[in-house]
Amino acid sequence: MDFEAIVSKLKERWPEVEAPAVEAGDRFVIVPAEKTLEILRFLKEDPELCFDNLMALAGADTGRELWLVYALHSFKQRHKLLVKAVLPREKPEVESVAKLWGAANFHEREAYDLYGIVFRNHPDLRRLLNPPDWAGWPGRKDYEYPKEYRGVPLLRDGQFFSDDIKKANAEREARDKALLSSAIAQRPQ
Amino acid sequence: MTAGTREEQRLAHTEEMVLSMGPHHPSTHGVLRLEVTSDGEVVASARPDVGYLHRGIEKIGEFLDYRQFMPYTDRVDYLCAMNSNHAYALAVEKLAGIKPPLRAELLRVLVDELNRISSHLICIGALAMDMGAYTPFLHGICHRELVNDLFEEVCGARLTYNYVTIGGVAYDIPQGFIAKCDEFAVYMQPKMSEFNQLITANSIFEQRLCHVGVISPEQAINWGLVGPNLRGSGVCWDIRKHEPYSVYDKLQFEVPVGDGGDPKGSNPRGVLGDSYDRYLVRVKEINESVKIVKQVCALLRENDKLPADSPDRQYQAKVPARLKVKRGEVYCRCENPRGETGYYIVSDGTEKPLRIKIRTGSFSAVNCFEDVTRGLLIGDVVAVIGSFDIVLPEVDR
Amino acid sequence: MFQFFQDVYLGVKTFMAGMKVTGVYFKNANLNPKETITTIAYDGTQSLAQGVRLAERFRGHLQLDAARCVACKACMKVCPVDAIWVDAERTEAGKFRVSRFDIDQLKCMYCGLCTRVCPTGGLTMGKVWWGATFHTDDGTNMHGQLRRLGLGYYTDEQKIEIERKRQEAAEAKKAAAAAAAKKKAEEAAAQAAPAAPPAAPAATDKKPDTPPAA
Amino acid sequence: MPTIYDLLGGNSALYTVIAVAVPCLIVTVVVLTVAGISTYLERKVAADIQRRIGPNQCNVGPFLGEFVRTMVRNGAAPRATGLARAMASAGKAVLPPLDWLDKVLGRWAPGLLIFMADGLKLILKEDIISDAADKRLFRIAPYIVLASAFGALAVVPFSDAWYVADFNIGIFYVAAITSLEVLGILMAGWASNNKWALLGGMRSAAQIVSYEVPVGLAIATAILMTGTMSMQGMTCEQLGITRDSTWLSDGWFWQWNIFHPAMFILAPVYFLAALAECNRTPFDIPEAESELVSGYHVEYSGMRFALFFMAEYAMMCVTSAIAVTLFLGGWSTGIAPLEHLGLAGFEVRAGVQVPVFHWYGTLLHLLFFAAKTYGLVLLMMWIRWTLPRFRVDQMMALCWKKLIPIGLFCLLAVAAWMILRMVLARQIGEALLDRITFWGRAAFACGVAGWLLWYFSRPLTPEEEAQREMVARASVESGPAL
Repeated sequence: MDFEAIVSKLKERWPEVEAPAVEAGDRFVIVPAEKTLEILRFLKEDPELCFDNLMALAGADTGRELWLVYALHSFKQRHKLLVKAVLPREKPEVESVAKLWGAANFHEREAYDLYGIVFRNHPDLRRLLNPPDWAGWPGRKDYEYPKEYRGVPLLRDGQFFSDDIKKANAEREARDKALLSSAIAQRPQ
Repeated sequence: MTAGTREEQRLAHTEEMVLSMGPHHPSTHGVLRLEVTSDGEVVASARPDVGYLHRGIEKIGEFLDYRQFMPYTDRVDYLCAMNSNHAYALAVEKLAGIKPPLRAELLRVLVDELNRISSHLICIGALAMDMGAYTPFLHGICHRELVNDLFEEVCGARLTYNYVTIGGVAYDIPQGFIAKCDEFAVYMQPKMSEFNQLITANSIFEQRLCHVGVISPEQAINWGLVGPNLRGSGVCWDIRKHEPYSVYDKLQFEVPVGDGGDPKGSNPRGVLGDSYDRYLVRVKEINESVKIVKQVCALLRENDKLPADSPDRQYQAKVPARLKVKRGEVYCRCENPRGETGYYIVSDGTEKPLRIKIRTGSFSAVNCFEDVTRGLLIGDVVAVIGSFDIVLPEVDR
Repeated sequence: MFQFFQDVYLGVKTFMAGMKVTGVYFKNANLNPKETITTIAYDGTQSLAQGVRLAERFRGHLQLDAARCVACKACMKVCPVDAIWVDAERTEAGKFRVSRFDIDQLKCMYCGLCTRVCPTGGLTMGKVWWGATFHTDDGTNMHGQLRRLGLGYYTDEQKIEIERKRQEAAEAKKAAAAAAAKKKAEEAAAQAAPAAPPAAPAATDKKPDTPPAA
Repeated sequence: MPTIYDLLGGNSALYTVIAVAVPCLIVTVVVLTVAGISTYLERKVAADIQRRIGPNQCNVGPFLGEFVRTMVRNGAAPRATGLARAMASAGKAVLPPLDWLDKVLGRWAPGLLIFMADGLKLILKEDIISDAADKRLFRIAPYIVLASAFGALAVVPFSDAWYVADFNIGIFYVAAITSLEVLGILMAGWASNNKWALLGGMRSAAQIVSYEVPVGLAIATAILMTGTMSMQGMTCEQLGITRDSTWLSDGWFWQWNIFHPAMFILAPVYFLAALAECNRTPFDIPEAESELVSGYHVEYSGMRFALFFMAEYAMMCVTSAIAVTLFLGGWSTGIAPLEHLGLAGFEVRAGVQVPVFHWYGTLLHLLFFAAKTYGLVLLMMWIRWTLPRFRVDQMMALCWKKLIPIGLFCLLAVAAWMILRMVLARQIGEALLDRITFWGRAAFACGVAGWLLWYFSRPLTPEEEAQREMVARASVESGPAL
């Protein structure tokens, strides 16, 4: 089935599903965050759609809100679909799909780890890539890098030579500017 | 159990022991750590613990423009950097609507397949080394060195190539490169037969891998396994074949699929989807890649005959230095040695992407690890790791 | 029973096959090493490794032909890891020359993007690839060093001198332009026609120390 | 002329001590050196099979030559002491042959002295014992392993006249003493207080104990074959020289045990079991690098680790020597004329006639024994760099379901053959039967040797030839690998 057919099939059950037009890239459908699980279950179990493969599950942060994107694919029907759920930045929660696709397990853990998206009824929702006692959600736009972790200093200014050089050069440039402007000022008439 | 006194029961009571396998263990292929809960030799559960190699490449990508992110895709999977470059370039081109010229596509496919050969050589050699046979690994390294020499000639690097660019490739191939590729293809096939004689046919090796880490097709699809791991379970799905993304639709090659348990097949004593099937799929894919290399060399010879100024003869499309792509998002995937590598890129219309998500083959393999290794022996855990061909930078990114 | 004999037979057969393969390599390694041995002798120094043949496009350490550098800073902008810092200054000829070109070997990842964007081909990746040293005292090797490829600076007096020269040249130009305009106006007046307005002075006064292509 | 026996005043305690201690010392030193050289050979074989160069730095020139040159330089110094001068002159004398040795070894065995460098390194290394370890057991374990390996050397017949001792139950003594090794390994595994080491020790216990059974079967069959338990007796039996044997008739290699069809099947069984007892691939399960990080000696460092290491190689030598004695005719050359050349006469020892040899015959026997033994050691290395490793259960299955049935079958077959032989001898006469078996064995032996030669020196198929050329061209054109 092509994209339009899938969208119409979804719309007749969930009218609030929308498929915005895009300037470039793939089309995608936006589903309400609270209905993610039932829509995805329908997508997986409906014989015509039959999305039996979860290719990827990505969280994203636009700075205003969080996205949760499911990239679905069907081995039987040979069609693909991008499903997007928009979540609020503070206290984002969504139903876990780990029981639909086993592949979702690690993807959801990663999304939780990087973006702090909480997945309800997830088998074990722990941080995946970062240490369990890591602070903050590194994927978000407003995340600033910690200065140290458990007393171990992390990447800081001046760790590399070129950082020092940048500072020195900036100072020297300012000096030159001042110097030359003064030179212009005291130019003999 | 016979009801004895409390003392007897206490003495008869055995405990499970927790082994921390990795991150510095000879055969966890990098820095994978497994929390193995074992009853003697039998593994009750092996929980993977990843993240030791997490460099935040996806986050770094949000601070660089599209052209600058290309070197980082080398580091995502260092065993097949060419394929990683290609996948990223495909995604960006799809988003920006760039059409690379024919010659660039041919060169990309050529280096892809060469890199697939070298990556698979490492995989099957490392699996043999985990099984205790060291010689196949070093023979594989010897063959891989020749591929590295070819890559060094074409792009100057031996591991992190950064050769494929957005809208083409960085350099045209040097003089006499096609002849060398042909020679390598001729060289590789007898070498593989020798390799099979040395290790693949060996009955100890076969016994070690048969009936170990069996994955049924349904499980494989459900766990999102991709590439050789999926095909080893009998699911015939190869993006090069079923969603041709470059000039692959012009090429003839088969998709090797695991045939465990088939008395006439290559794995008569195993079952469908065991480790030996996954291993065999890779061995066969090397031969398929050799075929593809030969065909691409022929196509490149034709391409050389074109006039120097014809659009198909160019190796790089016209791409503005500071690439601005339109607002939108794309999920583009491409067949890598470790299965499909998908790049999900969101663009907000500026020079820099809003989000880059890299979905890799090893990630899903590690995901299903705990369920696959339940009830195996410790030696089998090593076999399963090797047969999944896990590359940790791909998992942690 | 049949299974038993089949297993034994297969085991012996494949064992012999494998022994044949390794045995052939064992023989050849001793009889004609040149064909089989693929590694080179290595003695911890670069002396033996000099025999390594490198490809034409080999990407070694960065090297700069400072004479050809126009200080356009394209490499500095394209470098994904900010390993390059370029600094420019004006010469008497009014051209820009690179006064500082620093590469942080600790950051450089040999991707070669900078050499691709270099307009003059002055920045190349050379054949020098040896980075290891035995200086364990400071714990750094060649990759940990900062490589200075720049040319140094003018002194402040030289800078002021150059700046003054530029200013005067600009003044002279402006004066000449004004004179030319005046002359034209006079000619026009001489032709007893309504005087044309004098052309606006064309000279531009750029800020002295901002490099171009910024 | 007074012998050492008389000098020491007859059968004195001193004589006994010396008579026991000196050969033990000699044997120990020799075998330690051989073990050291084996470590070098292991690396060399691995490198050749894996298309590498292998050890090539630690040659005589840099390693000893520099030392001697320094001595010479010190002697040449203006205010050098007399001792320094003497050493310098000695060094001058040593230098030319050393340079020659360097040239020769550098060509034929580059990096030969690496085992010396290794020994030096391991001795100088810090000896680390983890806090949680059981210190006493941890310290004892390597010595037990080493002792079990060297104890077996007491009864190994190196040559017809050269051996430490010759018990009448020698072979049983060997079986008993070598199986002590498992004790040390278990101790090491347990005392390290490391889970990997513990697993390795347990695996090793199961492995060695169960592989004792095929070894015992093989030994029993050999005893049945030769009718004696003394190692010397077995060798003389396989030598087969009697008073009435002419210079061509007896002492050929097909009179060795292995060329009896049943024993020919049994020999590989014993060899596999021996591999398992020395924890060699494909049975290196106790120290499987890729599974248990390094098995039972994961916690050992420095000299203690070196002891385990040497014990492994000494064990290889011992098991090979026993295999040679049981199956390959011990020290016998296997060429009748040579035997009869060195034959001095016969004397009756413990009721049996044993041949006595001239000194050159003895020397020849020593050379042949060493050659056969080391050939087997090399075979072990060759196998190690070819085969993958068994799994634990498969290893057990191989022992109990394959090797032991085959061994039992061979034991019965040999027993049946003995009875049949007696019956036939009564029927057609001893001499004729002897001739028949003699020539039958000859045919069998030549057939086997011929087949092996054909299999391994078979001309390459054209495909293989093509790929050989390809290797040459590719390695030349693309330059040596970085």
